[in-house]
Amino acid sequence: MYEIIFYFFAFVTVASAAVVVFSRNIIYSAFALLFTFFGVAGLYVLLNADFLAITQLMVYVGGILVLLLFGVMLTTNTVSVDIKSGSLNVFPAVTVVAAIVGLLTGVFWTSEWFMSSTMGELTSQTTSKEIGNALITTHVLPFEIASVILLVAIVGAAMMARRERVK
Amino acid sequence: MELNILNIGVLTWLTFLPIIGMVVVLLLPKEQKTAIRWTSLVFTLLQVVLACMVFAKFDRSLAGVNSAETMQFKELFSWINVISTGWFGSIKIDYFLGIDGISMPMVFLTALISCIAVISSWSIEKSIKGYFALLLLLDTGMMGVFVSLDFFLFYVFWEVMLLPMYFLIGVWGGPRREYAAIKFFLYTLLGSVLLLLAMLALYFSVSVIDPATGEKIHTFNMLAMMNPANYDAGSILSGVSTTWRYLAYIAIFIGFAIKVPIFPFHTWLPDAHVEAPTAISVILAGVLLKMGTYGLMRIGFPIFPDAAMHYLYPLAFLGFVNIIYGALCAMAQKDFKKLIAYSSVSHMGIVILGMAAMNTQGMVGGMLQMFNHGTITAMLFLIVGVIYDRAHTRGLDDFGGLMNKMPKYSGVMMIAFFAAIGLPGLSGFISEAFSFLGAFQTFRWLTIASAFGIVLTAGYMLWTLQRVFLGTLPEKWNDLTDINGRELAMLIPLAIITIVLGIFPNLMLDVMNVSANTLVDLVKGSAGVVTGN
Amino acid sequence: MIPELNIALAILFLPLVSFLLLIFFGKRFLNRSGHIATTFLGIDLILAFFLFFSKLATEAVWDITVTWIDFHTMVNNIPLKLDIGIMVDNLTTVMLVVVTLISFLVHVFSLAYMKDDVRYSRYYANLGIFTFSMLGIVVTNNYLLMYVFWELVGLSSYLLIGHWYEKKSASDAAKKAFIVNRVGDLGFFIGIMIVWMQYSTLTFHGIFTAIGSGVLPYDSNAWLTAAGLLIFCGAIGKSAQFPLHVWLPDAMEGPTPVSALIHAATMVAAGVYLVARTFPMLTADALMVIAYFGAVTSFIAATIAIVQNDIKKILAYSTVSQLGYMVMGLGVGAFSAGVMHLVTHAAFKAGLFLASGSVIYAMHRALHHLNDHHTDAQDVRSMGGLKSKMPVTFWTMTMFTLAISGVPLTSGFLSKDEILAGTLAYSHFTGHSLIPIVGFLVAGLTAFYMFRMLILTFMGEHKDAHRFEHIHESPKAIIIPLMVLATFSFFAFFSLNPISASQGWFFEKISYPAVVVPEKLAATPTEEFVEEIHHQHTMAMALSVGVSGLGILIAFITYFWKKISADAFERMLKPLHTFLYRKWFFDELYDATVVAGTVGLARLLAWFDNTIIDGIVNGAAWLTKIVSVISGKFDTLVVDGMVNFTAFFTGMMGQTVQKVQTGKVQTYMIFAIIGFMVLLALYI
Amino acid sequence: MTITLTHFLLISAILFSLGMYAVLTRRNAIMVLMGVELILNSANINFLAFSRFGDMNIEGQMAAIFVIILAAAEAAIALAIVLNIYKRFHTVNVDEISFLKD
Repeated sequence: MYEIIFYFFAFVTVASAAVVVFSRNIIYSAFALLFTFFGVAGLYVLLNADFLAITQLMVYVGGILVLLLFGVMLTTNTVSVDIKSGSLNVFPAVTVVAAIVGLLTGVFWTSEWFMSSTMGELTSQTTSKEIGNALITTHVLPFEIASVILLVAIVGAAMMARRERVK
Repeated sequence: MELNILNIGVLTWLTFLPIIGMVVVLLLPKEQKTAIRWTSLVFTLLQVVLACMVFAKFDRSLAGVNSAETMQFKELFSWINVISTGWFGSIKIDYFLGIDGISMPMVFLTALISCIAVISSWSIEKSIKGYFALLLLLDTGMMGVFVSLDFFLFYVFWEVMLLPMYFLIGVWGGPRREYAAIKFFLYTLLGSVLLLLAMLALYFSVSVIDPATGEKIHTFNMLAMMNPANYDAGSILSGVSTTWRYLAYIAIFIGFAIKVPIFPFHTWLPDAHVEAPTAISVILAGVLLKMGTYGLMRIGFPIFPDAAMHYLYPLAFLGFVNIIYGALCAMAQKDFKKLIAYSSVSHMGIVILGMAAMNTQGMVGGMLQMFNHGTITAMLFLIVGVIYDRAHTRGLDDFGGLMNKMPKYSGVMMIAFFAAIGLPGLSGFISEAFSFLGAFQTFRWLTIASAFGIVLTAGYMLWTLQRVFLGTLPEKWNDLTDINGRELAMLIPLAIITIVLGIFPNLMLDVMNVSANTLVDLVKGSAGVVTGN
Repeated sequence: MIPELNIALAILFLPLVSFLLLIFFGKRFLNRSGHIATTFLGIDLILAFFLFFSKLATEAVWDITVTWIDFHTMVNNIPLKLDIGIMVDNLTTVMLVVVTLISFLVHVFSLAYMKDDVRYSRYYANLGIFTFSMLGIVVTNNYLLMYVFWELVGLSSYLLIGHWYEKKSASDAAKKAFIVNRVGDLGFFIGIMIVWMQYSTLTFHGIFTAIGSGVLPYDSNAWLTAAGLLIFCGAIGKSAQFPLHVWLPDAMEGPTPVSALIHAATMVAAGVYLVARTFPMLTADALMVIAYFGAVTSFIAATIAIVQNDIKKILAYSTVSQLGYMVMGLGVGAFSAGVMHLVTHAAFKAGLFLASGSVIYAMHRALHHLNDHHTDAQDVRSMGGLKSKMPVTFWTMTMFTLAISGVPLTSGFLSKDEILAGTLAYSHFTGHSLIPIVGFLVAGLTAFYMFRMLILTFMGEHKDAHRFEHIHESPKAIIIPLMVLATFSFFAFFSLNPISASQGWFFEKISYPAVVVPEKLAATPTEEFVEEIHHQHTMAMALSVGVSGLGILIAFITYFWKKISADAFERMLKPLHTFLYRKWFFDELYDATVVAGTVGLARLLAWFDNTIIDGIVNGAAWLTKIVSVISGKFDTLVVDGMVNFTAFFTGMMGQTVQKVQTGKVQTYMIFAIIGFMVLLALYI
Repeated sequence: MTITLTHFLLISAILFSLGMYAVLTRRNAIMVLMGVELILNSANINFLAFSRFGDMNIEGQMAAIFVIILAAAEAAIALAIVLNIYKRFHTVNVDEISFLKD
């Protein structure tokens, strides 16, 4: 059962990601990205990370994807410019990516990974509590910094994106 | 003898007063020409007043020379103190000021000449702020050279003096000023380098026990260098009459000889004088040349008595060459200023000869001649300056008959000229006579030969006097005006000094006497035998 | 301090006060300057006479010495210090009277003579400083002050000779006088150096005492002689002895009263005074040299004087000749006679100059009246017959001429006789017979040329009748001094015996000084010598009267009666005449050798300095510059070349690699990744 | 065949490669951004996989949280930049914006 679910999500993820990458239409890509995020979220669940899966959905799907779509809308002249976007550097990119794939695959296959005792145990208990504890104890500083970064990003993005009134 | 003002020693005041003046001048806006002039004048006048105070309080019975106890108005502070730098040992440089009979007249002369130079610079119009600032800086440098007893400090002041001089000649000079300034600069720099080498050699050879820590340290203290006991065994300059000592002496000698200037290092002088503005010529002749001979007396003789005695005859011979050669060259000049410049060469030769005599009369004569030459030649240059200001030419053959046109001017001129000739009753005679009297005892034939210089001097001086002042006035100078109040103010004090010292040389001799005797005894005593013929 | 010394000091300093007053306030006094100065000198003269009489009444020598400069050290266990002081002995008082008297008379004379001068008060000021320095020479008791005043005399004579400095000839003459004197002074100074070195004192007393005790410079007789002779060099310069006599005739460019004062009576006498003062330390050799110098001088000058036409030049050469006489007298040992001749000569030669001044003054006025600017007022050939117009001048002049010619009953006769007797005695003892021969020859020559001058000036017919009408006797201020001096030219003032001075007061008071040189070096012992002079006296007198008479006779025959044509002689002996007229070519000789040599050497050295020495300096600079240029080239080509090559290489590489730079982010990323992977591959 | 760590890692590798390919080849800047998101996701998968199969339960998840936070911030900023680029060059094609070359 576990395997089936895994392969399902894996397939969704990889297939939609491929669509994202290879689709000529940018709108298609954006929608395919939605499925990729879903697939990834599923994989998260399989990895005992329920909280993160939810977060993934909320942030990526609810936030980033919407942003991307806005971007597409705002930067694409709907009348003349085709929404399709071309590719370049295909050959070197293919080479490089193939090399990366080869490298990573080789590494992952051949490595003898350290395995913990609880390996593969799928637990049903939620991690929200643990994460909450960790965020306000051990990781309180990165947490605060992250919040500041977000604030700065919000303000910065707003600043940059706004239309200058007088030039 | 101590004299403090606001808890700061008087010598420091003397030395750095012009620097304060310089700062004030620099703070003034450059349009305020009158204020700049007056500021400079006030500060140099203050310096003269201080010098007079020092002169009055100076204890005539203390010798100084090589004993720190009898140096007067001493100021000794640690200046640069670097503890233990590897193989170098600690570097300890003192701020050590003090004067004795050798430097006292020079201090007074420096203050006086600086003040007079400021007065004579009144008519300078070209970037006057920079001019006076440099002049005051120069003043500090000169004063510092005469009061410092630490070789390093001496050297610092020596170099401090060099740069303003370069600019003063190079910027405010005559048509060939760049050439003259560079020549002056390079020449003096060459001397400085030799001086530096000798200084370092001395530094590494001499060590004293530091009273604070009790360890043996190297020192730049001149007085320590004069004591043979302080030389480290096996160091480069230890021992007596070694080749290295002779070499070091020669290096020091050349360094100072360039300044004097001694033949054949004298050719920068005529150029520098001709191109320099009047005030700078006055300082150059009045004070700077003295540094050479002063340096020999302060450093060359007492630190290297053996070498000094060994090279006594060559020294006297150079003095002889200076006297005769300078006088003959002066005779052939057509430029008034150049003539005076060569006459300086001749007169400084008398100082050299007197010093080389290495006896009381000669040494005193040489020292007095330094002072007198300072005042007399300053007058001569001022006289040239006065006429140059009016006529814009210095050609001796362009003039004539000024005696009638400018009677007051001519009166002062007569005093200066006859003082330069060595007329009794004026100061030049006393010093020349003593120099010769002393030198005769050591070098008989050389002195007789040198004495022909006094005939030659009379020859070219009177010839000049005749060409410029006697005869009939050329038409074109009909509108020359006689000397004005300001010019009188700078000439009269010098004339008075010339006359007073001619009649009461004791005023100055008393100051020098004991030191001169000590110096002579020191040199002769350390070196043993008297050479000569 | 002896009160009389205060008087001596007063005498010394009064003229200085006069000088200072006039030099600073001369403008304010205007025409009164002369009277002020004359008053000062009058007081001076009275004081001098007072001192003279009080001194002659006593045997003591008034002397005071103070330390001027103390060196605070010892040399040979003697404190080294310079003493100065004043001393009044008989010689001094006599000289004081001579100097102040002549100076006073010259002051008076100048009141008229210099009345319209442009620098009237300056003139009197200069007379003041001159008198001061001359008196200084006379009263000091040491060589140092002597040298000081010696030089001051040189200065004041420079000022006085160059009084009319607008004239080139005047300023030339002044310069020449000073420089020639300096040459002599140089010797004097070297002499002083020798003495100082050995004795560490410069007072006469100290030196003579030391020599008397047997201490000689460098322990050598020769050096003692040399010291004496070197000091004598000063006298050669000041007293215009051969070979430094050339300045004196030129010095006639000064105003005539100045010539009377300094070039006849006082300044030139200073040299003789110096010899007299130094006399005790002169060795026999030195004295012999001195005697020969005097003889040669007197002969040369006398021969030149014969052919001169300028009245002042004649007098100038006669002065030189007479000074030679005095020096010769001292040299042979006739001490009193030499000094006496100095005094008598001072009176009559000053008189001669003043009288000639009177003549020139009259001529000037006449010429001025006629607007004649071409005739030389001093040329005897344009004078003549002035006797009737200027009787006082004539008769006083005659008196002086008689005195200088050595005619009996005059003062000159007394002193000249004694000198000649001295020369005879000297040749008797030493065999130097040339000296008396020259002495008598010069006596004859003197009589001849002096009468030649007198006759040409005052007798015969005046050359220009028109001018003659305008010639008048000079004013009182001029003729009174003449009369006073004429009075002093009588024998009675010096000795009551008109044919021998040796019993007079002068010889008694100014006697042969005690010689201090070691016996084997000294001249003939005094007693023997004085004895011999007595022996020779009659002979000398007869001969001298004879040669003088002969000289006068020839002068009259030639110029008064015109029995012999002077012109014919002149033509016959043309080369000789030219030789004498051009003063033995001394000036030309000096110009060609000493002056041209010095100036040429000066030019050569200046050239040497400018070209060689400075050339070396500039050459060194040039060489440095060349080296710097070469190293600069090296720098640009090699050192900088390497740098540039590196840059070029980099640039080239850049050009090559630039193609990779597409400006496209993704391309860069590809490269970055490739690079990363290569690194990875390398390290794993 | 049980699902092991390697499976997850392979998924993440594929995802990474695809993201990289998008970043390298796509002309549209937004597509590039999408590629970046893919890469970040692949990284997150790795974190979580190691977190589960390794013995570091919560730590991996913490890292993943921060990655997500940063991704959000990054997306916001990047989009703002893209908008500005568009305003300036009137295109969002990265190959046409080759200022770096000059």
